[in-house]
Amino acid sequence: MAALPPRMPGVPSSPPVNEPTRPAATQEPLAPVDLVALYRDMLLIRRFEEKAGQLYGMGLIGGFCHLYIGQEAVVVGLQSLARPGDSVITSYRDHGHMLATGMDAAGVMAELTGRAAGYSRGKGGSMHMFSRERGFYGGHGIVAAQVPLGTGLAFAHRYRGDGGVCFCYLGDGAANQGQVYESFNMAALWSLPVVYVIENNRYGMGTSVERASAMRDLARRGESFGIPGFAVDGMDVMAVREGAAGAVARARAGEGPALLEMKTYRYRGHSMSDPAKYRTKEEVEKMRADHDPLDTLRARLLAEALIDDAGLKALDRDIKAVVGEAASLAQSSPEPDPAELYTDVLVTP
Amino acid sequence: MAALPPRMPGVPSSPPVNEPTRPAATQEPLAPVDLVALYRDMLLIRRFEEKAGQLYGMGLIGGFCHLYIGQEAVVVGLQSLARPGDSVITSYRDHGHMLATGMDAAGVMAELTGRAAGYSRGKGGSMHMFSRERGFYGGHGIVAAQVPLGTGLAFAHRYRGDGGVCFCYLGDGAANQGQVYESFNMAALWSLPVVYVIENNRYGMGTSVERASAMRDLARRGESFGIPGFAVDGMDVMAVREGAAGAVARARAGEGPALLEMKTYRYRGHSMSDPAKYRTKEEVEKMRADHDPLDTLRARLLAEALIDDAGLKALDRDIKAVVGEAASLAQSSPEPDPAELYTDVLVTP
Amino acid sequence: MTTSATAISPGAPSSTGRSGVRALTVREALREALAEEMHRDEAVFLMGEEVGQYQGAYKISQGLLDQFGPRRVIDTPITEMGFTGLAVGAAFAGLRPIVEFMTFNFSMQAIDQIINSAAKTLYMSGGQLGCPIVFRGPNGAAARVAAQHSQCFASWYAHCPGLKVVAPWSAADAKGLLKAAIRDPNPVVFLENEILYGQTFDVPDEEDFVLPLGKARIERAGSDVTLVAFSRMVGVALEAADLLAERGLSAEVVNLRTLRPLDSDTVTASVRKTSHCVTIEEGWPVAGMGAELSALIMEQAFDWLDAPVTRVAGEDVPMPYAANLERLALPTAERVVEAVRAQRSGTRRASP
Amino acid sequence: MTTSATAISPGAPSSTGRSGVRALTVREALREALAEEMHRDEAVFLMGEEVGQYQGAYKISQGLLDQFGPRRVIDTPITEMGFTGLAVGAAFAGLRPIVEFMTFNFSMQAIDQIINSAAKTLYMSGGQLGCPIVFRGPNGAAARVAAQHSQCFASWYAHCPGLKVVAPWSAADAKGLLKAAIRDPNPVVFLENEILYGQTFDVPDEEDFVLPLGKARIERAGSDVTLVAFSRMVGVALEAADLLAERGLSAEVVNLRTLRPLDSDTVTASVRKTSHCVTIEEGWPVAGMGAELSALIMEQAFDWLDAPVTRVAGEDVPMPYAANLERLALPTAERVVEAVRAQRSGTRRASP
Ligand SMILES: Cc1ncc(C[n+]2csc(CCOP(=O)(O)OP(=O)(O)O)c2C)c(N)n1
Ligand SMILES: Cc1ncc(C[n+]2csc(CCOP(=O)(O)OP(=O)(O)O)c2C)c(N)n1
Ligand SMILES: [Mg+2]
Ligand SMILES: [Mg+2]
Repeated sequence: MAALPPRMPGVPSSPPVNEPTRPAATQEPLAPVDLVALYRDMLLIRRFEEKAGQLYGMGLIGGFCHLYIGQEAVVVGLQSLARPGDSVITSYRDHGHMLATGMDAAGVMAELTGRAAGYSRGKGGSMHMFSRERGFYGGHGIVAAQVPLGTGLAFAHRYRGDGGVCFCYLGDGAANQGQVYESFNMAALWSLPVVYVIENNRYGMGTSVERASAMRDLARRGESFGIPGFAVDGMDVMAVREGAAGAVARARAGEGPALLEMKTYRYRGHSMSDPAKYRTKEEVEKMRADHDPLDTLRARLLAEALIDDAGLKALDRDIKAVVGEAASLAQSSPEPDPAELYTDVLVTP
Repeated sequence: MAALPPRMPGVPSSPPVNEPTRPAATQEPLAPVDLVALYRDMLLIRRFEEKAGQLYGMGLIGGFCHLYIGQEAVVVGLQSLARPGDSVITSYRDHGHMLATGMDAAGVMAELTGRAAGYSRGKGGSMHMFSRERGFYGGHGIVAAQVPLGTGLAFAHRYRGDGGVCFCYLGDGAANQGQVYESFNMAALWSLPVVYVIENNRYGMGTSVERASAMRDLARRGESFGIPGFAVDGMDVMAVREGAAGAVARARAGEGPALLEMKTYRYRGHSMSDPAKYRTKEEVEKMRADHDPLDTLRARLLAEALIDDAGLKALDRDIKAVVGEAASLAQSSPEPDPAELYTDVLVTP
Repeated sequence: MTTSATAISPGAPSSTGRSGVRALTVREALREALAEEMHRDEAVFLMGEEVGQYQGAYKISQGLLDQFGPRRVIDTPITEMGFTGLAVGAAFAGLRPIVEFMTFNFSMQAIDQIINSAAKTLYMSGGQLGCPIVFRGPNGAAARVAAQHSQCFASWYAHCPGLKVVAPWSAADAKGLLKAAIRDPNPVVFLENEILYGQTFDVPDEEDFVLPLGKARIERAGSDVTLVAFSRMVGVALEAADLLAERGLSAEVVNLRTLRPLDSDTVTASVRKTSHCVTIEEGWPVAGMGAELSALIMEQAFDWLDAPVTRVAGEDVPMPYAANLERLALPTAERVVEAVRAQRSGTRRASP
Repeated sequence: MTTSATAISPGAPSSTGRSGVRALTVREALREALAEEMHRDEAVFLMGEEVGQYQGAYKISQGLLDQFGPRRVIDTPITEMGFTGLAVGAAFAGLRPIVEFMTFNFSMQAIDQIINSAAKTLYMSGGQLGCPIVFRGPNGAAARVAAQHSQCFASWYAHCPGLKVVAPWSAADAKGLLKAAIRDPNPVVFLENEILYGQTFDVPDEEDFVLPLGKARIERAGSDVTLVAFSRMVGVALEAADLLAERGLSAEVVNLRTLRPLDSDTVTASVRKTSHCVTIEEGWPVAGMGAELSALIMEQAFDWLDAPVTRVAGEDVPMPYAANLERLALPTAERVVEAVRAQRSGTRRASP
């Protein structure tokens, strides 16, 4: 690991525990990255989610819909470290992850509206999308179920010796589920190539970490199982990259799992129906004002002259077009054929 | 805690972690204990189990039967710290725990043979006995299920404010079950009066701790949840008492749960059908020869002149009589009435 | 929808002290039941995810934290197996926990504690260790929540001895049965329905309105066909009865209320009268409650049947998300009417 | 007991390359199936508690660690939910895991991963993400292991779309069906029986003996009554058939082999022929497989029935430990005979 992971301002954090032996790979500095591309990816997620919120408000999306707004730096930073052949798995708060793995915005949006053009042909909805091609294994509605599943994806990488790493995302609330620790133990015991990423957005639905977790330093949740953990500022995409690089390299080098606690925040309610009374408006406003991941990176891009106002405007326009097209496909695509009700229950060879 | 827990000779152990704040209660030295009574309790378990083994061999006991031989110091030491009103819960390897809480040997043995005089009137068998009177809540056949249940017993102590503590026993194999960590988190979060006792007898069935657990220092398994842990020589009843006293006092004082790793050993196979090929005869012999909990305490009793040879003989005779009577009730008691098949499915008021 | 829960009620339990009715939503009825029982018995407490400060994911427990405090209204971490086991342990110790599953889908994480610990221990202890506990929460399909959030667990739980299983339909059911469940000395699985939460019904305005477990209720008397349903499907059955009435057929609607023990007497008596039966359930058909009812009727009323019992059930597929497919996956009054019609036309006799 | 699995077999699958039979125990048959499929396909691996170094709690996997090494025969910690989820994830990635539950009782800890992840994902992904996995192990009662170790999960799993559910009886079933299950692209729940493990049967001595999933087998042809059973109860049914033959009644015995999808054609055809049916299952009756069969026959063969279908099932109680009670809790050939007798005597017609 190039440097100790930076701490998120204002959020108490513990020192990293069980400092892993550094694999050779991580001694090298991080490969240079296209900062504008990172910004673009975050912007796409932000605008996509805003549009999804609108379509939900219009009644075009039904059921549960969990927006990722505020957390963009986490998945964009992490996935910037991924290679083709890696795998990704997460919870129901998954739109950002799908876009970050390169899945098509229109296919995702059409799934949100339950249409035939959706990734699951309308049968999965917001929480259940997959793309084998992009290494995206869902989208899971049962809190923490993706953790053993992701450990199994890592198991498959190892079984095949394909050099892949699994990026396994979970929430701070999910981190209290027992299957997480069963997975930690197996991953550590068998040195599986998996990076567990706790997206600590401070709340699991309406319950703050303080009210749900005896050990609030979620980075330490792997200690009892021999998994090194690192707390990282998840509101800053560069901090995410730097804080995660060692963990990813370690997993890739076959040295076993690592745990990353990404200190982040969700701006919106848990799902579309949550008035979020369990926190103050000020808390949200302060986070948006001082730690918005897009603002931070935009300022840096401008300061380092990596982009100018015109460039930003062009980017905005591009993204708007992508999202607009996604929304229109999501509305124009037909519902699935009624016969689809009975297909895909079993694979029929 | 009066002193750091002693280490088990020859077994590597970690320093205790998260040294708990010492409650006032534990500043006092341990109350003096009747060492002969401890010896008697261990002897009763030993002889009871030997007899159970014989009855099993004679076909009088069926199904699973898990003997506690070798581990006697753990439960006898621990339960010597219990008070009336405390509660106890454990796995299927439960005969020792029942005897240590004062349950009647004959009632236990008759349950092993599935007779009407058994604690569960023959319906539970070796793995499923209970005595509300003695605060013994089973006897559970599902590995680790007793850990949330015991946490619930502690919850009830706290809810009622009755000052009770739950002694919750589990195996080294059980320590890999997720529900253990869900329980740890809740117990720590709510400061429940529970002492978790991992009886690390080095194997879960045929799987050694090394092959099952990434973090072999099971005393550290509470770290990630804010639970202090202590490794204790579980082959020495006095070490058990001293090593556990602080944890019990802490729980009783309302300062929350603690975790004890009792380093112990089972002499027999996992159950009666296990040839125990996964370990060497020498390993077993060495443990019996050098660390037998009865031998150790007997030597001390003699050295300190707390008993003499005649006294030991008398004790042996007493215990033999108790166990003999238990065995004969277990054979003479009738099977349950056939009508019992349909009773106790529901409480019918 | 306002449906009188006190309309036609042969076979309905008599409850004392009748003094009119009040219109309540199912949500309000459940909340009143919780509050009244917590008030009555100090050993009763409520535990689950978001039941306290958040006032309940579906607002069943709204206000209870204020009223009873954090000792008795307990927000848990997201650890279904853990808090279920904890509550079962507390019940062994004599407390009377009410465990809310945010939805019953999540009870699968905890089902070992429900079956192996809560349901079996009384028996395994030879009657010593009872487990007075209620597991409750919304069961089955809500709207557009897809396959992992829409399963109906009625037949799984009804399969298992040592449990009682209750599935209320109306607000009166909800209130009277939940109060009975909380007082029952046994583990009770109490299957609510999210879509019913907001529906309004008349509830008897009594001091202490309790309904007996194990008794079905005839919601509508009829003579030509028996429609047997539970939970939300009772509404579908009543709707179907209206449509059948338009066609000159008189349907009797049985609301099972309790699934274990099943009130086979009420069902059988009705079928012996009508000689025709259609069962309606939202869950999957195979080894479902409809199968149980059909088998029961086969055993107890075979000679009275003029046509085989027909099962109308949820389609035998995971629940799809798309609005049109979801609609097709669930039973409707039209499908019930069609089943009744097919029975009468005797199409089944065609091909021996 | 040596029973020829190749005796009477109308409705039995034809398998090619027949060249005599070998006597195998069910245990050996399962082991051969595992070894052959692991040999055939590198993506197949076996995972579970004590499957490797200990050679299997019930010795099904004896020798496989030596043969295939620790990469493919994997001892797990005691973490059913974890390793089941892990295996499902590996199956999503295209491997072909075989998960051994030491007994199916412990699958309750993992059942969320089996249903919500393994069974539903293909559908939720619109056909993209299949899950080729086998969950296997002993199911139902063994001997004297009491309530927590004796549950039959047949009807729970059969209830759920997205799964196939298989329950072999003979060694031929065990071998041919397990090989088919491993090759199947879907999640298959494979319910074995501990008491059968040591029983010997003839198995066709073929290079690659595979049986089709979804097809029942008529183990014995008869004309007076159809006995439908699966797993160990097929043996009970055959025993009952012998007893019935002594009384001059000819029983046809249907071995279901697969519980989902159920071979309703074979069952119905038999009942249409005999006009009488008794179902036999070891599990609890309510919403069990017998209920499903009874309902199916009601729907598909009502007019051919001369008497209502009778269910013989395990008693509706948790399994007792005591030897005498355990014996009473399980179906016997005598109870089956009594059920057939009661059907014929028409006692049911007594009290309208
Ligand atoms: C097993 C299970 N229990 C409960 C739920 C309901 N639920 C959905 S999301 C959620 C909160 C999860 O919080 P967290 O893990 O912090 O993720 P976040 O929503 O903050 O991304 C809960 C309780 C569920 N889906 N699955
Ligand atoms: C959930 C579950 N999985 C598996 C088993 C089978 N089993 C019974 S005991 C045991 C080993 C447990 O080992 P440990 O916890 O170390 O306790 P010990 O037997 O050594 O006392 C296993 C795997 C079970 N009873 N329950
Ligand atoms: Mg969160
Ligand atoms: Mg052990």
